[in-house]
Amino acid sequence: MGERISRRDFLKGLVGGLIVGGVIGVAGGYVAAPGKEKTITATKTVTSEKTVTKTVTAATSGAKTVTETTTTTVTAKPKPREIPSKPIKLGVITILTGPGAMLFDPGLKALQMEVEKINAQGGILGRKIELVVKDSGGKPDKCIEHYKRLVTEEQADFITVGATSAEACALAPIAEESKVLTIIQEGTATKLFEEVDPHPKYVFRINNYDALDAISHAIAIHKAWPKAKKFAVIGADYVWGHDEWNIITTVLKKLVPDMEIVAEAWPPLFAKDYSAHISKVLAAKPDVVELCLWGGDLVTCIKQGIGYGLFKQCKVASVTGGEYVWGLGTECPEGILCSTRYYFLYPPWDRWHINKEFNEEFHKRYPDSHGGYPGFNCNSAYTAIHALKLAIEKAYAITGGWPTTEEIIAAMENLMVPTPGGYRYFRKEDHQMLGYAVSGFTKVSKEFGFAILDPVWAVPPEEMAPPPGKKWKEWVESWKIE
Amino acid sequence: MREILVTKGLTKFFGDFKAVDSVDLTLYEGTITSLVGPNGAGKTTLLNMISGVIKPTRGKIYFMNKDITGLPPYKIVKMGIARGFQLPCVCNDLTTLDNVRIAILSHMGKVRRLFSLVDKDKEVYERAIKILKTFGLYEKKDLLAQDLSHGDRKLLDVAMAFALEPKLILLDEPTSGVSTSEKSKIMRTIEKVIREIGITALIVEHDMDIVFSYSDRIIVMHEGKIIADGKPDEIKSNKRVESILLGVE
Amino acid sequence: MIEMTRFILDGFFYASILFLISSGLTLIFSVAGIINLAHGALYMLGAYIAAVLIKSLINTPYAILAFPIAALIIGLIGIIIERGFIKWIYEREFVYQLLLTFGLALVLSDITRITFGTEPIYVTKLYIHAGIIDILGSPYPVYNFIVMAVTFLIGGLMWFIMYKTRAGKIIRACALDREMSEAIGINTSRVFTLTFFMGSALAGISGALVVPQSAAMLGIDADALIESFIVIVIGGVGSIKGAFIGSLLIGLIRAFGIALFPEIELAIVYLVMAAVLLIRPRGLFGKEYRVA
Amino acid sequence: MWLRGNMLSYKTLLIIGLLILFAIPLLGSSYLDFLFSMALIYSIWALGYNFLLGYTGLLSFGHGAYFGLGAYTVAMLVTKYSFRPFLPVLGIAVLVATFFGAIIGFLCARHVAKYFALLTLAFSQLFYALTFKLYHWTGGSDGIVVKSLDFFGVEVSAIKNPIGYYYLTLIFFLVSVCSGWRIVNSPFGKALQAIRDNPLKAEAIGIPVKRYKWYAFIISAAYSGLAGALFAPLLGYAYPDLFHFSFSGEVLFATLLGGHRVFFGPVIGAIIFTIAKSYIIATVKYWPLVLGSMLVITALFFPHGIIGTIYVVLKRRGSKTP
Repeated sequence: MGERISRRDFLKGLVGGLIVGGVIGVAGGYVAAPGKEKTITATKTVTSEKTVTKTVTAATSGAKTVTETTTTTVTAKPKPREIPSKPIKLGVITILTGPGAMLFDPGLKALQMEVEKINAQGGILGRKIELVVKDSGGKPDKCIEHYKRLVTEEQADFITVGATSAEACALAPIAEESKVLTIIQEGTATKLFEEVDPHPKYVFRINNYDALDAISHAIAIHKAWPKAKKFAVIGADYVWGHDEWNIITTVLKKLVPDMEIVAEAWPPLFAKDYSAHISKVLAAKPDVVELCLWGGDLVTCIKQGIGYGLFKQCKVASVTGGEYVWGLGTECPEGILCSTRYYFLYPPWDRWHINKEFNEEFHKRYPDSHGGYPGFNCNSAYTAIHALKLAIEKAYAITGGWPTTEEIIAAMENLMVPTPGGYRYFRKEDHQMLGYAVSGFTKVSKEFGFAILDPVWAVPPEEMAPPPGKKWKEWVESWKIE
Repeated sequence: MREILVTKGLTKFFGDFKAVDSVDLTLYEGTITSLVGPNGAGKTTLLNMISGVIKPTRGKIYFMNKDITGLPPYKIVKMGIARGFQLPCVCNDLTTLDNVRIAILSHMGKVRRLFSLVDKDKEVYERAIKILKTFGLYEKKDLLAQDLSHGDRKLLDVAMAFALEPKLILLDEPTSGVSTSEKSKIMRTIEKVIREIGITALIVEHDMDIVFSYSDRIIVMHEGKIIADGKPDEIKSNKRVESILLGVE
Repeated sequence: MIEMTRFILDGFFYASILFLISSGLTLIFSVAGIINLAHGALYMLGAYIAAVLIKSLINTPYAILAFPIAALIIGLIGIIIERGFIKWIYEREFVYQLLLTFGLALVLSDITRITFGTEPIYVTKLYIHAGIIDILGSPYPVYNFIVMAVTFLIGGLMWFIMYKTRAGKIIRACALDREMSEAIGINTSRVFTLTFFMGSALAGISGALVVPQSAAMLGIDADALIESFIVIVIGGVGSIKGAFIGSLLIGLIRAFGIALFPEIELAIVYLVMAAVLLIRPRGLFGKEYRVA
Repeated sequence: MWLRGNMLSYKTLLIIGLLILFAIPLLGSSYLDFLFSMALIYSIWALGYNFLLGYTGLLSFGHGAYFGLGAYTVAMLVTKYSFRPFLPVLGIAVLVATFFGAIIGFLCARHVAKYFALLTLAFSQLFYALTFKLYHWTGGSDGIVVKSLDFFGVEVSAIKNPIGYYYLTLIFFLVSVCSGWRIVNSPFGKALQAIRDNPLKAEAIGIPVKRYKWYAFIISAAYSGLAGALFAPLLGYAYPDLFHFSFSGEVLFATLLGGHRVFFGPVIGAIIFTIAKSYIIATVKYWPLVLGSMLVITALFFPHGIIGTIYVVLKRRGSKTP
């Protein structure tokens, strides 16, 4: 009996709650936000810029106008803001669990290494850097959760992200909204700056994105085997694999009008057996077989390729190759054309001391990390932290005080950064960093105990990067080749 | 008397074991018939076939001149055959009240209702209370079925069958596993109810004294066949039956 | 012609891997009635252990010992799992068994990550040194044959144990009817432990056998689990024979699928599964069970 | 029954809970808004899931499928076909989820316990593979962005306006809880419980067991779809992992954590789970280890779940003092 009464009341309560909810929902949701904005603009005059931009991140709509007012007041203010004493909090979201971890673990190591070095030299403008590392496990929901937590709860000043394409694309809009300088190292979906976030303000990306990899690789293939006509692919059966192959073939068609695709095999991601695929590809007797695979998949495929005489029967190229073939040790077949975003031996150590020092220190610290030498994610980690340092110092030189996020961004656009992989710069229009892509033929090296790229040559950005605002396809189509 | 249930050559094989062997059985309206026989005589199997729990290998079942052979149990129930089980078969995590109520709701065809609260349904509640009172379970109506005594669980099982207001009710040893003192009590309750509503009943029972006390007619099964069928005193005087029943008891 | 033979060979090869992975799962299910979600993790752990052992023994003839050792270790872990955790919840609703093994899977795979690092471990040497022979004028790795042979050996051994030995009879008795076999004085709890040992050892050995021709890396656990699920759903849950036929079916269909319509490889196993389920809801060799 | 004597506290608890939920945004942290929106969505999902697990006794290990379908339908409609009105989009999403739930439910409902679990798992993985495969259309592993929706002329975007979206979620949450409460206490709900406890008896009192299992499956698929449909705009993203069985495992855990035999078990369990998970992942290095151990501990020592245990305790006390 009594129970029934309580139930009725419970329902009443909920129905009541419903109505209230509706009211508050609309009111709280769509009316409160502007109210917040007012309070902030009020407090602005008294509080320092930093806190303002921070509170703004908590605010929702209307925040934009606020930051604008703040920046204007900054330029108006004659006396520069003094440098805060507390350390810089750099949020790091990366992947440390699951199959993706092998890519990002070395990157994190490199980042910690560089941060320690910078801190040892007194940090950035005397401010030490403090890393707050979060593991997203490659899942967009966790990634976003971490990001929001870093921005609001843990008050991170800047955030750098090593992520999957999905995470990067999911994150970008939120990053723009929360107005925190976000440097995406990895997360190289072509669509990030082509569709998802075409006019980035707070988001920067370091690594060459997929289209760049593919275009540079295609050019390399053509340079390596100008006479090759019949092409085949073994590619991981997901967006990345298909996209890369699509771009490569588009470019090759441009360069070799009478090229033909003789076979395609699409093993799923993380497949353990490629024998059937290799058999199929071999059956088509191609000149060049492209392996659109990465990590363990690539190694496994090459290994099984040896068993199937793949490398005796045709030329083989791999769009990512570079550092993964290390996994094969001295068993690696020679003469595979591998491309990569950064190669630890390029620019040559004797001609580029940054690369030399970076490699030697990394090797000293982490001899048993992936091959013992830094990969492209290590380079991007180095680049991220040093680009930030340079930008802050540059902005400081101009304003004479601790710069706001907007000022740092301004300084970062078109910023030229000396990285282990040579000079790289952020393109102003789309915040994409551009640098050399490296290609070369595998050659087993007793000294390193695995196959290195030798000879190795670089494809300059001008050759592989579509001009800002232009989609890669239009650009490639527009090539004039006589 | 009109015949309510007729089976023709009803047979069930389990593998090559004949559980029930071409049984021709006819039940008449308003009578209480007892089905007796040693273990493995095929009594329960027969009940299972009539109530549709298992499908006969051969033979036909007619209920009020309609062929119900091989219909799924819930359809047979809708036609008016309810049954109680040998081991008390109730919904353990529901209260006694709810157990009866769900049976009533199902009988009234209300189970499809998605958003009406059971507790708000006065009519069902009254009916349930009435049934619970007749079976002396009213005091225990808010206990979970799993907390009831064995005897009460058997009663609840039977009560749920009655809640379906069947024309024919099949009871499988309603007093098994119950102390002798309770036995007669339970049986008396059941008989009382049956007589009141005047429905037909087929009851499987071991305890002959009880059987003789209430039955209008007794059917004796042995090794899947009906070996005797008649009024209690006829059966009493039947030597063969005696030997068989004694042989096992 | 050459292609044909190769595709068939590839099919058999993949089938044998599938069988190795799925047989352990289905064995445990058929006897102890547990869906062991940690099976994939055990497989991965086995791969890692084998990889490390082979790497360290690669230049000695003892490298071959890596396989039985890995199997043994994983088998022991299986015993620990059964004795330590699952034993307590046989009687409980099976949702808890699922939750438990799910948790154990998470724990095991994370332990793997913590102990062996995020870096994949490759043992290319063994695969290459096993040699390459010539079939109809095109090279083929000997290692694949080794794997197939071992699979047949193991399959045969399982058949022998199950149908020719006393232990097998007892195990099958338990699989058929737990109460009954307890009634006739079989120590079922020991049988279950034995089963878990065998099932886990199978997971271990399959992981170990896969390593030389692929790699020990994080994430292979989930895939292995799913694949074996599909195999046993097709073959009929809890039937070793079913697992065998199921893997063969998938292996071959996949091989030809890759050859003929590469685009649907990813989906092909699921399509096979759907087809089988529509025709035979209980899988090819699934046992009868009461629905209500 | 057990409520006697605790009735008052029961009522107050409910009201306090409601007040807390309404007050969350006043804390002014967009992280908390996000987290609790997520929690409420999980809560809706667990609620729907429990129609199967708790009330029908069917364990699905593939409920990510319907969640994902809801999410992807929204993503597709909004981004691919730029169809933005909030309620219609939501409606369609739920319909799609329900539709597939009906098909798969029909195929699975004739199976019991473990076979049922295996099949649902396999089917959800099928969806996973398909989303991966049809990347031209679904965006594959790169997932698909969800642009902002339109609620009677007002822009609905969890990214631009977390607070507004939180209250929107809250409303749907309350609606789900109300309807859910009614369903489990309706004749239909009782019938499901009868099936759970004793299918044989249920059939014997005239309930078509298989069909009702199917109905239950469809209903829970619908709720899951709603949850998914709310999830996509919250994240501004939909991605294939939603279909993966490990994601389905999360709702199972959330449900059991709260206790699947109690109506409010899954509801509160999901909220606790979401917050705990977020905290653990953010602060613990070996979070899969910790999460896994949590599962193991729950399975071994808390068969009733948190809320369930509390209820049991209350019940004992209640029965001591009638």
